[in-house]
Amino acid sequence: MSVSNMLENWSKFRHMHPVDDKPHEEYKWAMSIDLDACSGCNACSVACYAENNLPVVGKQKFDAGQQMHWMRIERYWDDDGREFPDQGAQFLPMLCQQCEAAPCETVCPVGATNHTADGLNSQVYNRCIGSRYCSANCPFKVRYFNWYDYPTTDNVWPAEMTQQLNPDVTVRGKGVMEKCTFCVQRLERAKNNARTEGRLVHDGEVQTACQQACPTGAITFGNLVEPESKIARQWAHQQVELAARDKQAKDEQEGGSDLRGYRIFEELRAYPSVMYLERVRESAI
Amino acid sequence: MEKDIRESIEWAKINGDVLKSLESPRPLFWVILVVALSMFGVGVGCEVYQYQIGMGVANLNNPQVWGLYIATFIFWIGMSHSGTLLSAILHLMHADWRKPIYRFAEAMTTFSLMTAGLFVMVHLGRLWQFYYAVPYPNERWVWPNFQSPLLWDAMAIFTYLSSSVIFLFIGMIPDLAICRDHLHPGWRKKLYTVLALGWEGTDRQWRNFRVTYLTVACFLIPLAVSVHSIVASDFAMSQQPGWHVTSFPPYFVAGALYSGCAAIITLFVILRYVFKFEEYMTLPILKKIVRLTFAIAMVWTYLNAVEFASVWYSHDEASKAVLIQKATGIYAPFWWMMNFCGSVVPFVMMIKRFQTSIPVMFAVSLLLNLGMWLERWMIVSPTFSHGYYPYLWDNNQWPTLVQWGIVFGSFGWFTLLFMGFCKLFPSVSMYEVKEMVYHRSLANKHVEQSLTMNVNELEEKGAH
Amino acid sequence: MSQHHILALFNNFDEAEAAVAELRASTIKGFSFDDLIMKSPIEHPEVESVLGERSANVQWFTLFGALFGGITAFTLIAGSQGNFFAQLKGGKPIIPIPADLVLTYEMFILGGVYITVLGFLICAGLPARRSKLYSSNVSEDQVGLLVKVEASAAATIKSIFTKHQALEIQEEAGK
Amino acid sequence: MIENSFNRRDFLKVLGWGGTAVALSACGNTSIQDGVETVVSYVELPEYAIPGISVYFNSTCAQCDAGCNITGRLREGRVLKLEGNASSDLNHGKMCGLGQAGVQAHYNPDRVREPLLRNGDKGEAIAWDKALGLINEKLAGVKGEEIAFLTGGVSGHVKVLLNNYLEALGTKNHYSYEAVSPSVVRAANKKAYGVEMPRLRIDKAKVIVSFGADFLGAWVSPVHFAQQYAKFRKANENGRGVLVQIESKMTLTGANADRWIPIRPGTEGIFALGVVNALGSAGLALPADIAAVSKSYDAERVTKDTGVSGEQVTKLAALLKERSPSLVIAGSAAEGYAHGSQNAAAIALLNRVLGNVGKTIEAPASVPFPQVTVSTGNRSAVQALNDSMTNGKVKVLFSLGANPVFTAPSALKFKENLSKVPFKVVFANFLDETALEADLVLPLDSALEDWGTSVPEYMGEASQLNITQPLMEKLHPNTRGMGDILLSLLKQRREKEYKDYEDFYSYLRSAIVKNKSALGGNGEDDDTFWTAALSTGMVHFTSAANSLSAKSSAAGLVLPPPAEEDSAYPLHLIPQVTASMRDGRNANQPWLQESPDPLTTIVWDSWVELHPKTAAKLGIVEGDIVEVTSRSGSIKAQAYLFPGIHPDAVSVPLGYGHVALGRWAKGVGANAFGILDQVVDKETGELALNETRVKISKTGKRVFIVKDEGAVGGSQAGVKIAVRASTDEVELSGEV
Repeated sequence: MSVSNMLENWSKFRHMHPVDDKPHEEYKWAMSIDLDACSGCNACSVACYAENNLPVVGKQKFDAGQQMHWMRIERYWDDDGREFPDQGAQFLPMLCQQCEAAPCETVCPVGATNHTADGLNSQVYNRCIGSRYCSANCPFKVRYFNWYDYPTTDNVWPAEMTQQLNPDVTVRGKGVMEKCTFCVQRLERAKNNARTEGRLVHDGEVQTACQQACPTGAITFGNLVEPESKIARQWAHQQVELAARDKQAKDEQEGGSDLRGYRIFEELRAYPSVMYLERVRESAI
Repeated sequence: MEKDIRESIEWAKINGDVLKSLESPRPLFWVILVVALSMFGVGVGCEVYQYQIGMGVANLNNPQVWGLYIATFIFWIGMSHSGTLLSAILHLMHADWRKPIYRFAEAMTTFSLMTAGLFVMVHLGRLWQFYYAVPYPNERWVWPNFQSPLLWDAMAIFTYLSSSVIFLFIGMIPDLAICRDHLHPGWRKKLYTVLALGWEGTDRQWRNFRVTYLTVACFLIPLAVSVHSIVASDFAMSQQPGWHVTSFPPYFVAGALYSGCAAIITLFVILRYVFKFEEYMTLPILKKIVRLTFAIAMVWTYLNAVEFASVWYSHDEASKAVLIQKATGIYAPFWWMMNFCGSVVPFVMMIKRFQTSIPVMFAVSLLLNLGMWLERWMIVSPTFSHGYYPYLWDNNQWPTLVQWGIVFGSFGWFTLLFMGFCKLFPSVSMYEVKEMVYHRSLANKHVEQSLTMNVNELEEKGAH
Repeated sequence: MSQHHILALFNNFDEAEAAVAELRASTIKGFSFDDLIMKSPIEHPEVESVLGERSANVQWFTLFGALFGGITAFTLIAGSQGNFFAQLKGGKPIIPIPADLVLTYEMFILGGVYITVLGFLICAGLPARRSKLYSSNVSEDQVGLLVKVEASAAATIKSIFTKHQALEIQEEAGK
Repeated sequence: MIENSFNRRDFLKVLGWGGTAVALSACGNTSIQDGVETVVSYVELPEYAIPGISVYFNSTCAQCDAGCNITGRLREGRVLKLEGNASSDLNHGKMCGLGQAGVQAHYNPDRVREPLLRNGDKGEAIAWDKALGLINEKLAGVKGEEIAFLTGGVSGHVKVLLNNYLEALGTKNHYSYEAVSPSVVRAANKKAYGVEMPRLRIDKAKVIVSFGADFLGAWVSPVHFAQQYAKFRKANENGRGVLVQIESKMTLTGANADRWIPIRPGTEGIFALGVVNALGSAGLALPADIAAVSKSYDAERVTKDTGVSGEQVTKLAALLKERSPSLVIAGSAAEGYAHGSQNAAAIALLNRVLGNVGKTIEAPASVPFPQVTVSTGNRSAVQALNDSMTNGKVKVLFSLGANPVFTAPSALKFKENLSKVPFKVVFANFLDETALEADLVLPLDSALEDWGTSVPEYMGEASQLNITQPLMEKLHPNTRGMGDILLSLLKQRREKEYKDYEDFYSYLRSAIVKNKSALGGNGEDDDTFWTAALSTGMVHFTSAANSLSAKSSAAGLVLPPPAEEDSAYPLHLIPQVTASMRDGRNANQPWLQESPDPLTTIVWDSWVELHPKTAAKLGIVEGDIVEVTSRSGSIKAQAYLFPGIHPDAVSVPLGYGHVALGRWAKGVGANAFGILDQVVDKETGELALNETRVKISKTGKRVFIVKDEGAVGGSQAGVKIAVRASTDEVELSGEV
């Protein structure tokens, strides 16, 4: 603890709280999901199970609402009371939104969930004591708690199944909170490689598991700081800004924008890092 | 009008009556003790099972991450506020009728805080890492998150619990000296000798005692308010619809005082019956607590209505949906019962005849407590089942026997502590009853004198 | 000069106060009024009108304790946050003042209560060994007056006590 | 019940190590003290097992017949994850959930590990030599035509060896059986375009009209189609494509359609002709033969027969006329009827009328070696086999990659007939229902341990031969690859011919290297070519393009009127092929069981989809256990009210209801194959999957359906979560 530490590092740490005049420095990971391309096939969800050592909880625990899908595909119907959903269903892949002002972070009593320098909402499993306040405070309910000790639960990873577990990712024991990490193990590897070569991670060098699997390429992921990255261009084109909250309000006005980009619960001012693009349906038929 | 206390009670009788409560217990004591122990045992068993298998056995799930544990935690925290009300607030307001009944209320404060503290632990997914939440210097320089209302909670409870224990102890020192002086030799006498700290009742001791007692009382009042405000902040500072309401802190404090008063009535009746304290825990005092309880009940009812109204007028659809769901969803029976118990039942206390009716007030107090427990449950569970995210709405899970067992066990634990206290320490403050008797008789003397003077004056006037 | 300790027990405050008043008024050689200690079963502030102002300094401990608690808390919290030992939360300043004030407030009270009680123990001289001259009646219903006098004055004092209907007089020759 | 014993040591461990210990204890081979695992010294590193470094090998996905190219990620010599092979023409580095679950087929604890010989009710482990010797013994004295070989779709060099073996045995009885393959569509395509599987240019079409083809979910090559679909949806030079799906039960593709049209079951052909007629009325020139067939299908008749409003037909015709090229796809909804071939033919007419043939329907790349092309499975094979078995004409039966005991309709009494075969050999990874009936079960290597080649039925841009290579050491020492087994069996017969090949790998290598000039390796030396082939996981055939022939005539096309009401069995059963369960062979992979069905979000069970209107009529609410009874049998399952289904239809997913296949499959749901009526398509003889009529009755029991969606059932409750806009409201051009 020292005053010099404060003085030297203050400005550096300020960047973890980006405001307009102090944006992220090197990386700000962000995602966009094109709902018009998403077909709801669940490939991303299975990829997440494979990449992140998610336990298969079985029917009984699924029934109890204790499933552990970091990426869940939600299916919605229109509420317009038609006899048939003749414009199809709407699918929405829901994952941790990696909010810039994450409601979960401030409430954790032990600081197990924090903001990282590249804009991730990190979860430190070893630090977690399982108060579940973060989940209580998450508007999206995308945090998943280890209600049981899955590594020792029957038929979760029996016998040889343990060999499939990804050694880059911890297998969580009971009583800790977990959630989508944007495949932080992949990000770290890419960053390390880039650092070794004295450069920054370039666009498309790192993919999240869900993005990699997605057959329709509905998921775009990348570094928002780099203006030429696909994700940055998408965000810019859709006029969705990380630390702003007025996009939806503007869209709703008469003559507002006819762009598809939006973020869920923008009005709660959590500033999610995941942008969705509205699903489109042909008006001619 | 009947008097709060008979002024002519001999001081020695006070000592004798109260010290009698410390004598060897009757068989009934052991029966209740065994019952309480087995209740506690059930709770411990459930907790061991949950510790071993995981929180999942409590049937909590993704939106319903908190359950009866947190609800009961708030309930016990609320219970604790009565002691402070009686001993600190009424002390400052010179309401001396509190004197015969504040000691057990303060003990109740301490023990319900200890019970509440257990729930913090029971609730944790990784109980064995509980100390991570404690701000202790460690070699990695990792500190807890000082912004978390949960940490404030821990700190507030610690402060409140330790201050309450100190307050209880300080206030008991003169009584401990009495116990030391008047009990038969034995291990207890040795205990009291140590605990009495060599109290002799000298003027220097009394003088400092008075200042200290007053000062600590002054600290305890804002502390008690802050404790339940902070518990309310756990909810009000979060982003759940229905919780994010600024009226939560006063609402919680009122609820706390309310349930605390109800619990005092319950224990008042029990102690009066068990220890035959009819001379001290008199019906006029009961009447006063009942009136106080009624007043608080109305404050609570008002704040309850304020909560609904502020949700209603906020035009926040999500919060409104929570409210409607509370009144119409699957929690509706409990919600309506809570409103009935909390806002309708207290009107029984308006009826003069019932204000001093022990059985009626006992029943009412139990109903009020039930209502207040339901209130806490209705704050926690229905909100989770109707958050911002409709995809997870109504994903309800009925609490399992493990949850109920631990809640049940907490009552056993509280009973154990309270029974132990009543047998070890005087549950009526002897020295303060003496003070009360003394001051009342003094006052009476004054009144008599002035009355006599008045009569004389009248006679004189009449003579003219 | 040898000192005598005398304890007289009275039935009620009126008698004790009368004795005190007389002792105060009298000028007995070898007796200082400051050596008079009153022992009573209840707190009786009215007795101070005859005992005279005697100081109680607990409030200074309180002041110190409360300030110490509050300042320590804020320094510790803000220090650890400022040095990034407490992890950063997105959307919040490094040292969030309103949040930190809550714990400062709690520590303010905690410090206040603890140090006040410490002050009480120091000021009241507790814990202490019981003095030899003590009657368990004091904790029941009698008021005791304990004086320390030189042997020469003992008789005079005793006579005053007797005059005011002392129920019992204990005496001990001390150092 | 406390699930694991709680002793003092564990207690201390938990206290002392906390999460770390818990985390470590699950990381695989660390439980050395149990004596179960072996310690591997890293002084002598196994090949490619570099601690901490991931290595990647390319291979081919074996989870379905699409044959996607995959890349396996390995660490310390074990496969962790399957990813798409980025250099593939088929899946371009993408992967579906089913494919990714391939690792769970590999690591599955329920795999067969030893050759098992039937001994009463039990299987007895025997040595491979003995097992292969026994086959030889049993084949002695059996006539060639009394030997049958049942397979799923096989291709590549295993097919070559298999054919050689069959030839050596002197039999032609190769039954290639797939329970849910698009076989009627294949036949119809062959008739309409001259090829069974033309290349569908979804990406080039401006409008797609799909008659129940679930090309995004489970149809033919979904990962490939999904990528084309993504291009089709982008507002590129073609504009954003419009998808219209016509089917009786909403499939995943239907859920993604711009317009989903519920149609009375079986009337898809009528609707197609109605659209043709409407196109004619809209001014499109129709060939005379087509005009003759379609002229009576005016809007009124179409509405009456199909239940779709005439306005809808007109609108669709207008759209098709306006936006060209379009693409019309006939899928399972078209083919699953007794008149399935006619339906498919009528739908194919649309493509001809709209001029799509050659534009969005292209000739597939050809394969110059017919001996390696896929022997596409069909449903009539199992009927033929069953007939032979019934007549006692089969003395020895081999089975590979098919599970007819589970998938054949109960009317065939397949299991009963199977018992008439004196000696049954099943090559299997798992003890499925068919394997349980076998006399000899030979354990196969998993697809991640085996060598092999395959030719996908549906080619992407180029014609390719996929290579399957072991991604890791064998998990169980006593399993063998199918190629090796066939080679051993062939050596029993034709020792001289095969003695040079020590194992299947050497056979494969020499077979491929020998033909390197036709595989794009002209002029390269053998080793370079082979190494390159292995590292990319595929080789491309250099071959002439195929061509389409669109000369079919509409003459003679007769569509039956809509099915009549059947008061005893009022509802049409539409068995659905879900993307993860398919025909049920992968039901033992927990990731698939736990992935919610995209449309119902139900997990770990089967369900009965009912339109809310139908359900209301029957007094059924969600979660009621209902009995679905057909003329052939009945099953019980939970009812799920689903708006995306025609009120005349009920739908039950296939693939559930195993009575074997390991811990994750056994007892989960009900087997809908069992209640299918034995009705066949008149032209092809294929089982008509959608032709079963059923009735629904309540059993009085009710359960909470285990599903992912919340109690509000996919309503957004007025909150903006998944937002939908219509094309005239959004600006799509210029999107990144």
